[in-house]
Amino acid sequence: MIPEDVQELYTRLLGEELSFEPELGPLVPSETLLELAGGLKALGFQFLVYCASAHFFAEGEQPEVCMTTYRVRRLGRGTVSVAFHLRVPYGTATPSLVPIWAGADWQEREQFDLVGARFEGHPDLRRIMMPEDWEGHPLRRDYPIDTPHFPWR
Amino acid sequence: MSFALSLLTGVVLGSLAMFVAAWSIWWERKFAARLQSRPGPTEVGPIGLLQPLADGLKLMQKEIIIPRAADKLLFVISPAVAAAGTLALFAVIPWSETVGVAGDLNIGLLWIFAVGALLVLPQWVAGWASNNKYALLGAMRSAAQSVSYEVPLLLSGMVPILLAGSFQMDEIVAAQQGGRWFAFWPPGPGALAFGLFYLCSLAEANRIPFDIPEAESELIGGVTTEHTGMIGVVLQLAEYLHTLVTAAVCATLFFGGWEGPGAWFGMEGFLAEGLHWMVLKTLVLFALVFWIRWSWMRYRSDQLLKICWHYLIPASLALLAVTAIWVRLVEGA
Amino acid sequence: MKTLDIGGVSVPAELVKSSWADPWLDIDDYDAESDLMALNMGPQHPSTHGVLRVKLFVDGEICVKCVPYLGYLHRGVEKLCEKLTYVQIPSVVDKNDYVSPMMNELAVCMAFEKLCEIEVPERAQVIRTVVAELQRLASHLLWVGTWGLDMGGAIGGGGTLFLHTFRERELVLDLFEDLTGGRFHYNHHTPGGQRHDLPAGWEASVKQVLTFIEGRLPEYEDMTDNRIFFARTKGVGVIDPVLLMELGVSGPVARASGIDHDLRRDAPYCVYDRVDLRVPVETGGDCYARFLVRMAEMRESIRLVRLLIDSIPPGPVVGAKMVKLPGAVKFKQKEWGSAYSAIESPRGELGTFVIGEPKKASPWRCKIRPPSYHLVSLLPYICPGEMISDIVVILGSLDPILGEVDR
Amino acid sequence: MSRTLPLWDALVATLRNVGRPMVTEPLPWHAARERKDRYRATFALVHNELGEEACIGCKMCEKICPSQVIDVVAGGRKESPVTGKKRGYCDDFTLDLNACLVCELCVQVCPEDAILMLRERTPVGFSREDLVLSMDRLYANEKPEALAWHSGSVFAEIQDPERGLTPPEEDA
Repeated sequence: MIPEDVQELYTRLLGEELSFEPELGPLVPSETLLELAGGLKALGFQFLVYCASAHFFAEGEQPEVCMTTYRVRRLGRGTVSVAFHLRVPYGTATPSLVPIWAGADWQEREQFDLVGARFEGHPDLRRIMMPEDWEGHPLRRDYPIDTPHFPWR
Repeated sequence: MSFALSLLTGVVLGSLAMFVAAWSIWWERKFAARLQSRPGPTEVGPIGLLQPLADGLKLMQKEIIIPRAADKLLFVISPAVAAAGTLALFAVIPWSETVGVAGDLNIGLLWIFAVGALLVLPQWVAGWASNNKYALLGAMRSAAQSVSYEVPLLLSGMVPILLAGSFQMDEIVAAQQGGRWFAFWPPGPGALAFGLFYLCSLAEANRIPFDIPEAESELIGGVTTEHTGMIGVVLQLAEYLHTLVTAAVCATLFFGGWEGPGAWFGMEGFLAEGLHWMVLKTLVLFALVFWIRWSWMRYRSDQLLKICWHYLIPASLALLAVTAIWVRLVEGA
Repeated sequence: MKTLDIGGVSVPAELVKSSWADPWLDIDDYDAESDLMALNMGPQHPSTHGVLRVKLFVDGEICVKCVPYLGYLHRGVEKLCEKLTYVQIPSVVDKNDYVSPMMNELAVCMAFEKLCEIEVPERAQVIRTVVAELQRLASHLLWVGTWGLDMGGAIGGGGTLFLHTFRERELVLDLFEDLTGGRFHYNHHTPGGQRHDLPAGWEASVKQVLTFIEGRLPEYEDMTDNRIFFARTKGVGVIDPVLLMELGVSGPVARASGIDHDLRRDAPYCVYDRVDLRVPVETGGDCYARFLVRMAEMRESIRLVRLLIDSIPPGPVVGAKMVKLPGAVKFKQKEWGSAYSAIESPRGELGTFVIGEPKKASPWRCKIRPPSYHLVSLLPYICPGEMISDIVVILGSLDPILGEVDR
Repeated sequence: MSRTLPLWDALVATLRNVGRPMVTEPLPWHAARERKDRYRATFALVHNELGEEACIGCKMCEKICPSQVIDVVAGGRKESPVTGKKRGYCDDFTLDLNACLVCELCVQVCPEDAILMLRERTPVGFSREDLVLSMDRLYANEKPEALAWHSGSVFAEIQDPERGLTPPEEDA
């Protein structure tokens, strides 16, 4: 159940009628991401709920991918929350949403630190949870958790 | 009183003061515990009475850690100076007509103001010598606070001087004989002066709500941050003694010193006067400090200074003028 | 009062500033001319509520720039979730927000139930609501006390308030101990229901405790609502509602800035749709407004528990699908699936975003969206321009739990 | 909001607590806190109603333990001297309390109700090894009077409060 104005925005930007649960959201190509985000904010989606990334292994000919999900919300009594995500080859930068939601700053830093998602145009992309000299991104699925790992102390 | 006798009294009273300060910690802990529905110290001795001894023993075993970059001499010496200065304040307190070191010093109250004002120095030096940012901030706050609150403290302390017509502590008490305690008589100026004096004393002794120099939730102990072991204890004990001595000064200046309420009704002997009345009054005023301490939050440093310069100094000036007029017109001095 | 409509919410117009402090202010702290001092507050500091390090650039006592550093309590919970099964995860996430563990379990369990399509029986739903509200009460009680510590010192009036609130919080913990056997890490919720049914006579003791605590709430107001408290909190740390929304801050902090939003009312879960929830909203936006909102929420929680405690329906507390073996709860779909579910924890929206791998018993990715993370991200925007003493008060009024921030 | 904001309210509020009963108790060597029925602290391995060791070495607890503190060495299937039927045995059982979450999951998965939790407090030790419960120590812990309200194999039925409160030995 998504509101009409959001549906309209998605149709205009992504070119097709979308029918999805707001739970999952559509897959957005990275070039329209900023436009879609700006459009959503103009529609009243001021509240950035979270940004989450997940690392997926290669399937067949496809490269390893990193899926980044943003969820935004319109507050108040008629609370509506929609999500959209984008999937890029692992290690490729996606546009950062910091210019649109200030809260994307720490959210994207966390995803960069833990999953290894890269965000282009982020003003301060550095580690936030792990030490600055940490090697690797712990939430990658191939990150070993049962072997000593530099600089484990 | 001969010199030897007053020296002896001084030594006895000085060591007694240290003991009283140690046990006043026990008394405060018990009191605070009851305010907080706790039993307080119970383990060492009956109702925890030997707790200060146990604490002292433990603290003596503790290592005194001196930061490498600290100014070692000043770091170590400042607690001693603070303690010595505070003990010097005890010299002029008249505990009773006969007990006291220099109660007959003719500039008794001036001595208290002067030495009390000096006590900001060891505090500031302790903070500065620690070479710690928190200690430095605490030292700066301490200096600002003490210098500001010195003014209304002096001005409100002038009220009993005007009323008694003397700086001598003995004579101030003597002027209150017969139930003319300055806190109650003349009605008005005396009570207000007591309020002001007490408030400023709290600030001088760094007690809540004015304990910003050592605000442990902001500055982790302020000036005392780096002082460990016995030297830290001495620094804090000096503060305790300062509170105790201000309570004693308040009792002397405003509550008739060693005179008991029996004298109001023409009684004589035990109920009318004696050392015990002075000690009792001091302890009650001291407990009031705890009570306030364990009930109120603390002010911010700028608010603290604002209270002083905006309200307390004008108020104490006005009070002084009113008292002077009272003394001139009513008492015809 | 003038209000502005921002994103469908009316917020007080006077709070909406055109700009907020620049978190990326360029400061050279080695510049001797600048007269700035870099002051490290934490990671071992009495009022950072855990192990947060806040680097402050101060000019005298005024903060110019504030940089929080996280990660001192990072335990890799999200990585653990990838390796553990849906049944095991609730016992691990207990430790995230160690002030309200019930909420953590509830949040992940609800997401797993949504993902794996598990039914939760009626009785379990009501019990979940009751324990959630009791937990909110306990959490806010702790907050009042620790905030008192920030303002009044550990040896001072704050200490007294702290011990008073802990005395009352203890009663709620006793209730939970009666129910689950644990005083802090309960492991009470499980995908599909509750592990423990109510012990005999629990409802009666809950009502007794509520009456007791309700009688003590005015005492905290006596302790706090005075001139000193007012001077320390009124007008201190005013937060712009637009900033709050962009940073994703919800909960009492947002409601104190006039954002009328509460997931319990706006996106009801458990049985909140059955009760008439009154959401306290203040328009001050300062620390004092946050205090008022939390005090009102405590009273509201007491009212909600009173409403629900007598009407707990009979029946099982765990669904028919509840099984207890390690791999028992499985994501059965052949496709990849994901679910997000959020609850209103005492600090704001506590959500779980979970990606399920087909036919596996553990999630592919489990992202926990802690409210405290967003609260800490506020600091660089609101701290500049405040005094050190005020930063301590502001940090306390936000009530971040560092176990949850770092996860 | 117009308030008078009196400061003495706080003084009265603190003084009011002087007359109230104290909430903290004396130190533990004077009086131990009474444990609730469900209070769970330490573990015990128990014998079944026939007097045999109840653990069959199925490794269920080892698998479910979220922090992997349980280590079971299965002893294989042997003929039971009591019943004459074949059943599994456990050769060694180690539980490391150092990392234990006290989540009670091992108790809940056990098909034989062999591992249970006690209301007694976790023993205090001076080294890390003191907190590792070996099989002998676990069997020595078997005290029916100190058993916590357990949620063992009869998990579904135990949701009924009256039934759950009876100790497992009398439950059969």
